[in-house]
Amino acid sequence: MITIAVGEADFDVAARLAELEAMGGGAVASFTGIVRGDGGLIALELEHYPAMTHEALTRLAEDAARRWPLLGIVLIHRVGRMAPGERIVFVGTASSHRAAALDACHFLIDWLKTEAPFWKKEHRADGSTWVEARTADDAARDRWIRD
Amino acid sequence: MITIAVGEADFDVAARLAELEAMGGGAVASFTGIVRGDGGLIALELEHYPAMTHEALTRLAEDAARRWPLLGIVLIHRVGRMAPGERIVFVGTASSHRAAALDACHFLIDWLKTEAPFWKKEHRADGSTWVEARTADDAARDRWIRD
Amino acid sequence: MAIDFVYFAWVREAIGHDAERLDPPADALTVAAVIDWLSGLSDGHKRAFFDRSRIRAAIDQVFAPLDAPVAGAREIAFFPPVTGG
Amino acid sequence: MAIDFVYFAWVREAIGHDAERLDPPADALTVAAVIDWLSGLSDGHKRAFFDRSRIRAAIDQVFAPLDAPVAGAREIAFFPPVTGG
Repeated sequence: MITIAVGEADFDVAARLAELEAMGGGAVASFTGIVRGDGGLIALELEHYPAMTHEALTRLAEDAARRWPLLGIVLIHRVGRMAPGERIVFVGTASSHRAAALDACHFLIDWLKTEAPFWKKEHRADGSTWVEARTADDAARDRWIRD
Repeated sequence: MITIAVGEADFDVAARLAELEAMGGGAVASFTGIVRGDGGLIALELEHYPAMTHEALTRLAEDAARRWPLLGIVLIHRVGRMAPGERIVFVGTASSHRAAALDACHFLIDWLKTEAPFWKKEHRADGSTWVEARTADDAARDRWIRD
Repeated sequence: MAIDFVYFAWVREAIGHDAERLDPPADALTVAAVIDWLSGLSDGHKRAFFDRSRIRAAIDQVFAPLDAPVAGAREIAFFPPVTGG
Repeated sequence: MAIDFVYFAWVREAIGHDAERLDPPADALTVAAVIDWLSGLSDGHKRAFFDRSRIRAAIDQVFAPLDAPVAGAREIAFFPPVTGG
């Protein structure tokens, strides 16, 4: 079961985890990303490429499902304007093996950060800036590249 | 913030995640273990060493807090009798760094499986058996041992 | 043949709009060649594509390197390195 | 000096009760020596400790290897390898 959701609304983490817990695997892992209020951040704005996003996230989930024995994958990414403390992104996995659930979850958030068409803009009192991509994120992704 | 809970009651994953999300770190990881109904399992019974359990879990959490920059750790382990589909264990971590949250979560569940005084008994229609420790769990734990 | 160009993030802001249908010259065979041509269209396009190392592209919704051929493309997107998650 | 012994899982089931206060001989200096002495107390104790490789111990609520000294111990626990999580 692959569930992909992209939209402006907040999402119900408990409901998504309950779906994954109900899959019978015994192991559920999750990662949630939340807007940080560092440096006087007022709001974070998430832009995406609507025609591409869903397909890119689906390919990502299918890749994870090929690498690990997973029973369920949930990928949720919000777009639009968010305040500090709001959830941006959720990755959830279910498996019969705890390492598979945890590793796949880690893989998915690492790849999502570098391979899905989202862009963040930070709004502060003194202006707005687009977030620069981090080489550390590329390095985190490359850790998963196999020969 | 370290939260340890051991008891017979089920726990509220959403409430625990909300606490971790509220810590301002931006990254929350979780692992939930659920009773599997494999091989006609009717119930799983969890015994523990009450005088030792809380302290063992606290030491485990403190060890994780030394290894990774964590803002919050939640460890919940149920004891008593549970049916397939019920939650047994929950590990949650909050950090400013997604890798720290995810790695610490993985570390905590690996160590909890081999270093905390819990014992599982499986009840089936044809009798009851104590679960044998798995060498794979020891290997998963040893992955985290540093010189 | 006309191609739908779509722009995101500061590429979009520099160009001043989020999409346009244009007909690049027949000798613009790669993404990079198309960028060269687009850069001449306006000051905004020039600014958007000034630092090529910060430009990423997708052809028909699939990431493509700048040396990818554009033959047959219906939609080409330009944007900075992604920063989601 | 009297020590509180506590048992868990199949160790407890084999012995037939979950705790007992006993006074091991002064020459039982290690966990292993205490196990040798306990094994002679009853058929249940003998069964519980028959396969030493499957026995784990804790002294005063801290895991201890079988060659650990027991001097000063107030509580010694015996149990199989843990299987929580």
